[in-house]
Amino acid sequence: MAALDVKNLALSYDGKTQILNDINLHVQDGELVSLLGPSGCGKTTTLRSIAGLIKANQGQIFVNGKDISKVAVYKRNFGMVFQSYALFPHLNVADNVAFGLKNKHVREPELSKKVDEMLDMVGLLDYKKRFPSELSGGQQQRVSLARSLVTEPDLLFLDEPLSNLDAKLRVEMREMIRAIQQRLKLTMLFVTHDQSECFAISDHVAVMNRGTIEQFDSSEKIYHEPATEFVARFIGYENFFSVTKSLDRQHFLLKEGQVFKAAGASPNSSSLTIRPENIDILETQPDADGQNILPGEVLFSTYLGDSYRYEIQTALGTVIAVSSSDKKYPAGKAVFLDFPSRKLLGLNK
Amino acid sequence: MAALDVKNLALSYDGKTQILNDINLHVQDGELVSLLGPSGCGKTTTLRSIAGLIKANQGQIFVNGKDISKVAVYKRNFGMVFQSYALFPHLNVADNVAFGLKNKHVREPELSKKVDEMLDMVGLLDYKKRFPSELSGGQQQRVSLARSLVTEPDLLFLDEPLSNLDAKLRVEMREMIRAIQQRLKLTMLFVTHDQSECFAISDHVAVMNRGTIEQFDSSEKIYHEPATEFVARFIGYENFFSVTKSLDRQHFLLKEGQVFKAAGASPNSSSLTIRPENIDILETQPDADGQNILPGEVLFSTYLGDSYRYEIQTALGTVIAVSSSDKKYPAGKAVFLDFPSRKLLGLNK
Amino acid sequence: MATNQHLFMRIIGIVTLFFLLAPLLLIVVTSFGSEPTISFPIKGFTFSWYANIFAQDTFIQGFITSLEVALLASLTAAAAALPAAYALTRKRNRMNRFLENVFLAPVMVPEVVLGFSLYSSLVIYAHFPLFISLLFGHFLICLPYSARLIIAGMRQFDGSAEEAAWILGSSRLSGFFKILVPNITTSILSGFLLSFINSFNNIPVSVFLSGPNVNMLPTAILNYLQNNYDPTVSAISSCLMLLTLLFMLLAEKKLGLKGFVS
Amino acid sequence: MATNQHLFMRIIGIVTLFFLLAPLLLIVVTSFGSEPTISFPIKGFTFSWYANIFAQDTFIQGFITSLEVALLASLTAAAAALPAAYALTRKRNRMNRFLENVFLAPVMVPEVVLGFSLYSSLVIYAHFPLFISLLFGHFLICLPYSARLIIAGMRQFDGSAEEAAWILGSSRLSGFFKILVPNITTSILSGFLLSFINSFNNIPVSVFLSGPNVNMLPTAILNYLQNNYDPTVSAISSCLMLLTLLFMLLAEKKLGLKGFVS
Repeated sequence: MAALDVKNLALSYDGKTQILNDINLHVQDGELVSLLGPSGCGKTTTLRSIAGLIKANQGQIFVNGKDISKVAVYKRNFGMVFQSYALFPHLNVADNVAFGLKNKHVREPELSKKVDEMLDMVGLLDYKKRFPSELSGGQQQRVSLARSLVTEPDLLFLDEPLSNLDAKLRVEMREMIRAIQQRLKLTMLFVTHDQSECFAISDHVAVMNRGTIEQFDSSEKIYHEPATEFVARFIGYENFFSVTKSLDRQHFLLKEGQVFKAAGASPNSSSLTIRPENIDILETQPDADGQNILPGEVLFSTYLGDSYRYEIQTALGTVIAVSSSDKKYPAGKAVFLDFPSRKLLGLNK
Repeated sequence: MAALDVKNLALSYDGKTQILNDINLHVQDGELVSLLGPSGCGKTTTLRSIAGLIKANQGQIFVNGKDISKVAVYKRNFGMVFQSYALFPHLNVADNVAFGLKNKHVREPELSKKVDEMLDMVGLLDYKKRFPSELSGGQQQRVSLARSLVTEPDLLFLDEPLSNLDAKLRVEMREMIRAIQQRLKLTMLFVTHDQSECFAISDHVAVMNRGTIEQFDSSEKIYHEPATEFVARFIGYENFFSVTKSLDRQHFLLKEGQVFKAAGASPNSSSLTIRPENIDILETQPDADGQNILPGEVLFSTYLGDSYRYEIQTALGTVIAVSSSDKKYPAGKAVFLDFPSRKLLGLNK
Repeated sequence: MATNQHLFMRIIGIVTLFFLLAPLLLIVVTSFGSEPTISFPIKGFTFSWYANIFAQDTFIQGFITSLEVALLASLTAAAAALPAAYALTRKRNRMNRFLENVFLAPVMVPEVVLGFSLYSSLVIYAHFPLFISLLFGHFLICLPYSARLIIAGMRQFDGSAEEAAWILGSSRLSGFFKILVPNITTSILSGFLLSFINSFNNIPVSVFLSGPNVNMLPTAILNYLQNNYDPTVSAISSCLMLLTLLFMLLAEKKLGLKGFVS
Repeated sequence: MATNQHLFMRIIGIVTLFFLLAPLLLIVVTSFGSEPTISFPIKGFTFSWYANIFAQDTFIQGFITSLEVALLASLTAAAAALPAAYALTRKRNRMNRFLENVFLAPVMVPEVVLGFSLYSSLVIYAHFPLFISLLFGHFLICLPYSARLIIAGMRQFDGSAEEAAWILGSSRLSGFFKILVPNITTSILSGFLLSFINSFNNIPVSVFLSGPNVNMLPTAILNYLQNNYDPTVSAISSCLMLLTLLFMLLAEKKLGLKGFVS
């Protein structure tokens, strides 16, 4: 496999609206990098530009340091798994997998050997003679994976490969993809709009918004230290408090007049955020100095199975808090919210 | 609104395959009951039979104690929200909402007043003159809700109303539906295949499988005390251990020879189950009596954002455990699993 | 290959367009020629051939008959296809598939055979009036077009909107007229227009079922040509083209030509 | 209403079927009648009218010409439509929409006008050989059918399968023939069959572009009928029906009649 570098990729169909804007990516050999973002953010377009299916207006693509921007798509030696599976309906499973090998002039008996090995790996050796229409969605996607891996491509692209599968299968398939990727040390670029899928599978994540990369970091870093409000919102932060100014390294004056202590936030943060499950709900005001404590009233509760989700009216607006306590607070109940200062993050605009 | 009773509902198209089998349901006045199950389990067919869109072969349907099984669908005074929205494309929003009222010969100015009130409630008063094709999916579904509520039906049916919406909107809409249901004390029957949606919204849940109701209980009870393995699997339990026999009220001999203590399980349980997040992962063998402790080896881990999910090889096969500890155990690591006896549930076949 | 592809397609397009349009243009030009037989290039310019159309009783009468027959046949075909298509699209069983094939079948019988058989049976054998026989033949021509488009329209329309109407208190009949019909008007009108054009321009059926005072315009033109080759035919052809063009523009404007050409 | 609906549809179905089938059956029956003119019920039984078909040079020669023209026109139309449809379906811009209309346009020109204009321009004005003119007219008749079905087939086929082929090392040309074409053979064949049947049975264009030794079967039948009303025409009509029926059964069996009738 190989390393991928994308430099200053830009795309516009009409010369006015910028579809992609200065995309830079570095994928190490043997790494899985995800492009994460809402629909229309340009993640699939980025993938297709790198694969050579779309011609970008600007930028270079390097594979192992070699500029391949001008190389035709069918000479790039890539693999791709499509959301729609994109199997060849008129060929059976074995012929689908053999297609790329035949293009590389691999002959029998090597051809059959490689096809069988690959089908064995995805657990479909018994389905060799079946046609795509006779397979379930999950099986089709595994054939698609086998077909794109058997040619030993430099890079494997996966374009929302799991979004047509049901929830259980999606988890199984993503673990299978991750396991194969780690075992064979493949370099993969994975496009998804699903944050949990993305975190479960990726070494690094590029969060995209409106044709640009908002943050490019390790999964853990994105999850615990989102850089912007867009990234934070997209990965599940729900409470945002505007900062008027920072008082010192740890204290922030909010728009509504409150002062919050946020242990790790940078002084030039423009807002603070916290995950609903990191807010503690208390029934009585704690004895402590009252810092980061806010009184509120329960508006509405939702049972989530292992926890309750509350909308709580406070001086800072409606705050969303999730409590895994077995006790349920009824609507109208007066509570106190504790925002642990280590869990409050600072964000840039 | 009204109470609904369904007695011995059965349906078969060809006299051989039973689509619905002895369905019994009781929905109290002002209650929201969900039918939960995988696709093809018969939940939508049950709903459509009760609504009168499908003729069941057998069984009675009572509304407030009155048998309406023989009443034509258009005289039943029900409301229904469809997965596909099913708005009338040639009518604007106001005319869509007014449609049922006109069938009831409601005249101006009462007609406009009621339509406006209802559109105001779903927040679409400004969209009165728009046509369905000019609205987003979420807006269309709100119009559909308004249209079915404005006639003050005895019962409101919702057939997977949220499954065509994206994740964020789905949460918003379900909270809106729940809020309106509680405020107006509506009786609703809600069909879904999504367990989190179901728990968030329902008073009682009927879990369906192959045309029968497997369990009909409160949300909390279904979540914490699933009756059968099917129900447990469907709502997220992942580890199942076959019981050979019960040794006493609390101890069970497993197929593999281990003895597990399960505090709350019934002596005739045929298997034990536990949620992945209730298993504790320990690095060293605890000093205690070793009961409910199992050594194992980490096979594979997945990052879930707030936690790690592990597949662990043990004498009981592969066990799935989720740990929210910040520490990540690498593949190959030897660990000890603690199965808290209060969290082990007993199941019937 | 992309650009070769494009070039190739353009060449085919231009050749087709040329061989399709050039003859049509020629007809238009010759209709203004002053020579007594059709010739090109024209020597003088005159409108007299257009005037001559009105002097030929057979053209005027043919036009009126064509209008009457095409209109009546299209209307009855649409009226028959609407409830039939509804019943067909609600349930998909063997009986309905068979009936669907019946409604779409006439288009598959060679038209010369259809015309000849209707002439032999209805006119010669059963002594039906010629006009009624002609009308029935055109009904058979129109039925597949109306049925096809209305069936397609109904299949495309989300059936749950009708169910929603029933639950909101509409009977089946009222749901049909208040919800289904208003949402497939485009299909109904497209089917009607397509029927009308095909009926109006038909020759193989009309030629068998024509006689004194019952003669449609295209067959009248054919008859006229057997004895004359003067620009009157060019003139009436130009008029027919103009009418068709107006008709198509109207259809495109009102219906977006949905399912009309294709 | 459901049952009324069903009843109404059945009545329409039965009436249509009766008025469509009865005349056709009558033709078949009369083709075996021994009387010298077509009459029903038949008095005696004979195969001699079928034998008479072969005695008429015009029918044999018409049949051969029809086969040749229909085959060549359908083939060239399919060959032209395939690359054109590919280029058209890859990109949706104004130029392509215009060209698509060109390919589908001939079906909208009144066929009598099309026949007359081709006759006047190609035969009379440009002195093209009659057979070439006839062939070109039939190419124009066939093109919309092939284009329509191939375009529909290509639209329906998931384009990402072709992209997958490129990524797996196929050039565009190779992807076209290895992936796209094998998956739309049904559309191509349906378009070919529909073209063939329509070309074979066409009258309005053939009647203008016929002459000594260049005469298609339907026009030969029409000519024969102007002088004779004997059961030979019934016999040849029966043969035509049988051929069409066989053709349709073959199409239904091989292609599932996909997009064929409808």
